[in-house]
Amino acid sequence: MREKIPPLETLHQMYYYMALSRAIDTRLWQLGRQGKAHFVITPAGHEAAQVGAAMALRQGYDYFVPYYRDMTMCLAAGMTARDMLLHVRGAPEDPSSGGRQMFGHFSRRDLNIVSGSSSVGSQMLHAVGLALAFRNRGEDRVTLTGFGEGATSEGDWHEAMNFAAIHQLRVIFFCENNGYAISVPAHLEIGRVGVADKAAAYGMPGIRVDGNDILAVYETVSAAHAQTRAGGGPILIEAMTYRLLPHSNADDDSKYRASEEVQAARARDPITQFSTWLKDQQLMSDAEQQTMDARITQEVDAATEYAYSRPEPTEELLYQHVYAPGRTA
Amino acid sequence: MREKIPPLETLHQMYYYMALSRAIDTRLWQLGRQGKAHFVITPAGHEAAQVGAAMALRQGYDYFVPYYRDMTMCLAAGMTARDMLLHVRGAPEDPSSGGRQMFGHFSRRDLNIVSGSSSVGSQMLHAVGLALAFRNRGEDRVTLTGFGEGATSEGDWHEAMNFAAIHQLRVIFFCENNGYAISVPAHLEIGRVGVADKAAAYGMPGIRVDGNDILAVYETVSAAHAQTRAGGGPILIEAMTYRLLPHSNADDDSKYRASEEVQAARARDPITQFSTWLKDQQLMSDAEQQTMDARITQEVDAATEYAYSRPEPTEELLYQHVYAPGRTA
Amino acid sequence: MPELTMLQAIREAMDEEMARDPNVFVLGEDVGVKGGVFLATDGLFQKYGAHRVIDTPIAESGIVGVAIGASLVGMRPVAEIQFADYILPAIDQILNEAARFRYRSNGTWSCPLVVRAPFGAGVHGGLYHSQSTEKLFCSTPGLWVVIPSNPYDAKGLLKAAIRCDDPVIFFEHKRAYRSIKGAVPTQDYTVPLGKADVKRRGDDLTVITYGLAVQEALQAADEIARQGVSVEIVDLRTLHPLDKDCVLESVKKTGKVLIIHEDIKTGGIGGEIAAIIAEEAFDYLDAPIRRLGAPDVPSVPFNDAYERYVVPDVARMAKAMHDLAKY
Amino acid sequence: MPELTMLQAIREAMDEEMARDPNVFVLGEDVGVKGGVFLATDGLFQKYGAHRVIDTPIAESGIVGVAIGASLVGMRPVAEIQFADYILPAIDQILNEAARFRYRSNGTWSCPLVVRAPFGAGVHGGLYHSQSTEKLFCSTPGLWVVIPSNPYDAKGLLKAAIRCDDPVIFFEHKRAYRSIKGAVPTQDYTVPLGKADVKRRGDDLTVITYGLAVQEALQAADEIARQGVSVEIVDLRTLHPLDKDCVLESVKKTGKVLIIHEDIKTGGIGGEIAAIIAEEAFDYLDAPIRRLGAPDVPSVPFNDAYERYVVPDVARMAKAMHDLAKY
Ligand SMILES: Cc1ncc(C[n+]2csc(CCOP(=O)(O)OP(=O)(O)O)c2C)c(N)n1
Ligand SMILES: Cc1ncc(C[n+]2csc(CCOP(=O)(O)OP(=O)(O)O)c2C)c(N)n1
Ligand SMILES: [Mg+2]
Ligand SMILES: [Mg+2]
Repeated sequence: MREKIPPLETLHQMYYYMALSRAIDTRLWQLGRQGKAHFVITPAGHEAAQVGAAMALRQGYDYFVPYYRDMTMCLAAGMTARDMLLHVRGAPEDPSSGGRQMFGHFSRRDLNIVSGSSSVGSQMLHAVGLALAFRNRGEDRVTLTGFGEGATSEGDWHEAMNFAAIHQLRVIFFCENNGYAISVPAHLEIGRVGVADKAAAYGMPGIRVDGNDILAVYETVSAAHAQTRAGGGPILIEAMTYRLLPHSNADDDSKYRASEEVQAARARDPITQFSTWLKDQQLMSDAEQQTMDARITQEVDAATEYAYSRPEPTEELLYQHVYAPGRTA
Repeated sequence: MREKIPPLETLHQMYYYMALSRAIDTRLWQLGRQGKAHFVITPAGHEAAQVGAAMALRQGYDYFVPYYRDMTMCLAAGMTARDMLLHVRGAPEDPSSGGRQMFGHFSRRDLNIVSGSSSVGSQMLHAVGLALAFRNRGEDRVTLTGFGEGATSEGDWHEAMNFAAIHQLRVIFFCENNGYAISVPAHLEIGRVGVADKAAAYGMPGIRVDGNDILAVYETVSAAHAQTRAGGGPILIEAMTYRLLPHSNADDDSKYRASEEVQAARARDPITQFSTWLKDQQLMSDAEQQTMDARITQEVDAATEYAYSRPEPTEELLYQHVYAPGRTA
Repeated sequence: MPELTMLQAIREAMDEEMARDPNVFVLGEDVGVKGGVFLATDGLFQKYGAHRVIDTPIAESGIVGVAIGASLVGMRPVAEIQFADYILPAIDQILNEAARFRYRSNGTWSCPLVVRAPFGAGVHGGLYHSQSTEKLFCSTPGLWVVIPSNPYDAKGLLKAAIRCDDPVIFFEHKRAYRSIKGAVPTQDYTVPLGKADVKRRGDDLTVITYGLAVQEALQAADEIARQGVSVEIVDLRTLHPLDKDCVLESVKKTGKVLIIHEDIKTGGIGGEIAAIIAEEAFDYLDAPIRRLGAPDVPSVPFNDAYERYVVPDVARMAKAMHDLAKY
Repeated sequence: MPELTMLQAIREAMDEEMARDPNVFVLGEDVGVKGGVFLATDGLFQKYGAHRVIDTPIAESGIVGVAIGASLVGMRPVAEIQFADYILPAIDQILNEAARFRYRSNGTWSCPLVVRAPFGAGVHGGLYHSQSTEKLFCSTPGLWVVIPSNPYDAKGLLKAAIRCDDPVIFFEHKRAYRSIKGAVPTQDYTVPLGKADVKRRGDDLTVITYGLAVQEALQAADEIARQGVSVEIVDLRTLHPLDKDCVLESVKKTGKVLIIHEDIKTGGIGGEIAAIIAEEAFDYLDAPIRRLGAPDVPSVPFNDAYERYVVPDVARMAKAMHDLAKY
């Protein structure tokens, strides 16, 4: 991998977020099979891309506008296992939505993580609007928005890219290209070109990076962050990745992906790759890994227990937050 | 200009359509000032681009999906002065819309000219759908859709380009870049790149051509036609042009365009350029030009007289064609 | 007659129409190899190939816009929008383009196309997989809006929609796909667009509804019958243009009206129906026109309890019928 | 108090709010150097510069989506959609995003933004520059829909909209821009959202309306007064959420209701209003609830005669009032 290696603490954090995400995800699928979670959508396979991207930003200052697959990104941006379990449970305490949204609609205002809808492609314009606000206020905050390659087919993506480019705003468009929009393969959604190539249409830099290589992503996004922060305009990054599991717990991916393809991708699992490398380079000991893994297990167990012992929402809560308190202007 | 020059008859037709268009346009603005035409929108300055494009297609076989500024294109595709005057008058006989649409919404099914709305950008997807129908039917018809550079900002443009590219359909995307979307200059609508450059995002050829040079446009569109017809996929052409008059009779362009800029463009009027060249090359005599001009005057006068002596629509007509005859399926 | 689910009936309708008419083709997200996220198009790709069952990019406006273009020259596209919640990006193409093409061209061009979309709550879909968006399409002349309540109607109406010379928006309740079964003939038949259907005869009050709510209202009516209340149930089937005659005839007979829909009460199509009755059958009314719909919150929140609070169920329907009968 | 046109009042509202609050900014097509196609933002670019008066690409979804993003951190965008007909490409961002942001995030994020758009017919705009699209926004909780009928209300309501913490869709009748004048105070004031206003007191019947139609209904009421009919006119001002109390109070007093809007009758918001009355004031009604709207054709065709056939005018209003009074 890279020559310029981040400090040990950063490397361990990277491992921690990826492994935490995988442990939560595994728990979610279990809960799904047990009939305790209605909806599960997975970041499995995208962890390196998401952590590499999130850690390149300034937490608590820069803004995240994620999509439904960005659980790992949100963990690296400060959300917790408990947040995720409350969310999948649909508990009133769920910080993302108060139990109102299906899993995958992460939000915490105190962490600058913006709420999304399920509508593919709708969030990218919000990132551009945030960047416009920061430009007007003279703040150098950077806004990163995550999306799949499938989202680039929506008109809103085009309008977002165009607007950001015209005003040279501080936006990082972070595409996680896993080759499929549910079942539809890339050549039927984005044609013969890559997503990074589409940046040229807006006079924007477009960079392709191996999304399985966390350090490559971290370096690429760090450089992009420095550039856009300095006023260099928006940047499109295409992290090449793969979804290791079905689209969601409602999907049967065997209908549209050969099992050899999935197996081959599993053999390149970004978390195993990274932990193997860390150990090969003697940057993480078995004991250190075990400590982190144990902490993760404990966190996920505690979070599950907590979330699944919360009360149901009362009917009164249903009517909250339709309009601002007081209602009239 | 070019070495390969089209036959004399074609050259004279080119002149005729351009001059006819200008004469009609001049009449429309007169009628507008007299309060006899509520709405006028002008192709003045775009004539070379539009005639060059239209004449490269196979009339009665290929399809046109024009936009509101494409009067000249529609004339070259077979519409008449009478059609245009009936349209501006809003007469029930208006073949485009039966007096239902403002001027600029040209349509004649017998000439394969498809009806449009006023919504910028909405028609390009229809062109793609037509091309899909022809592909499915095994017909090699080519569909050309006209639009301004401003229309490329709409999400629908992106979706149309993407869909056409994925299925390698027989579509010519014909952009008339006149540098403004009403008052908004190109750098605020499409950024620092040209429209032709945007084709790369779809793996599509993008060609820029001088839209004031009718023979250059004719050659470019002819080549594109041959290529896409042969199965080479869709092509984007950007004809660089200029709108010589205000956007419409409701617009005051002095607010956003320096008069020097407009004067300079008038000095490059594509019609004068072409007729001067024809004469320089001894391809059109003064007498030939006068004959055509006289015929045009006569046609426009007759058309005006006809259109303005037609009856108003009855209330009964209002209710026609909301649904198919018989209404139920 | 074989018993089919709604889903099977809908799939058969498409299959048979594709076999009958080479102009019919299907397009949408995941409709190909996967057969649609609800499997409504399952097997069609394998049978009719990639030119007639087209997996599209995620671009709803594009899907409908392309369908419009193809329909102009006589193709009969059946576009699937994956969820009714995601039809909004396509609404400009539907309302401004498809619905007005015939009118704006003075009858020269027309758009014989169908847009299918699953709608409705009750499957834990949260705010963005539970919406009832049909009201947005019921105020634009030129458009048909159809919602079937059982497999027989679903198949016959979808076939009629595909053969219709104007654009049809066809909403399918996603909770009905597998839960509702019924007998469906094997011979070709259609159910006419624009005709409501009295699904139950009764004298004391008229319930006007559509979609899955018809099935639930029928159950509620049976319960109430035991208390001696006789309920007539009108299944609108076509929401736009409305079959006024059928509605008014029933109301004039019973004198009491309850309109039920799963969509939120305020702004749902119950308003238009009530208004027509209050204008054209006023003298026949013996009671206020009641509406039962979801409360005024933005769609259906995810948590089970929220879903229960929001979606009108058989018990609430029975209570509303009971209360109105007593008025 | 100076006499202003609607257009001037609207411009002043924006100007004063921009001066008062640095978070307020304007964006839209041609709003900058040109000052908008109707000149509603004339002079603002020169006064506040390119960062606060932003000429956008032709991308309505983009305009609203960007406004949403900016509003999330407390900016107060005022987006102009050039014609209400062209708001449709932005409807997903308005209904699915702006209106639900507060709810879906459990009160964490909100969208204090305004979308302004000129609507209505009578200026020979044909099918695509004449539409009344307000109904599409009146069925989504979380959203405000406001339509002023005179310069005083226009300025006060627009200021209130800009200060409102939730998204407001603000429609302005394009034929009223220059034709309607009225006194407007120079001191700062607001007109509260959510409150209807009785523009004329009367006893025989209630007319419920909004926008330019209020002015025409007032004229019609004056004519009818000479025949001894006393008409009360309720100007809704906010169409969503509705001021039910004001509507019901008036209806309970007069017992007869005529709802007027320029939008087509079927599917227009008159249906919802009639339904509320038929449900909640039924016992007070002395006559059918009448609605006067445009006929069921897709928008307003271009030709003058067509426009006359479609748009309800003072004479038709007076006749409808007269007929209802006689009932
Ligand atoms: C507007 C809209 N259309 C369709 C859907 C249904 N849908 C949900 S996820 C998805 C695929 C998205 O693919 P991509 O953007 O590549 O992201 P990935 O899931 O592969 O990470 C689709 C079609 C949706 N949620 N929103
Ligand atoms: C969807 C939509 N938005 C806005 C408008 C208003 N409008 C009409 S023409 C125009 C400018 C179009 O510019 P361009 O595409 O460059 O074509 P040009 O007029 O320059 O030929 C605008 C904004 C519209 N008609 N439709
Ligand atoms: Mg993907
Ligand atoms: Mg232009």
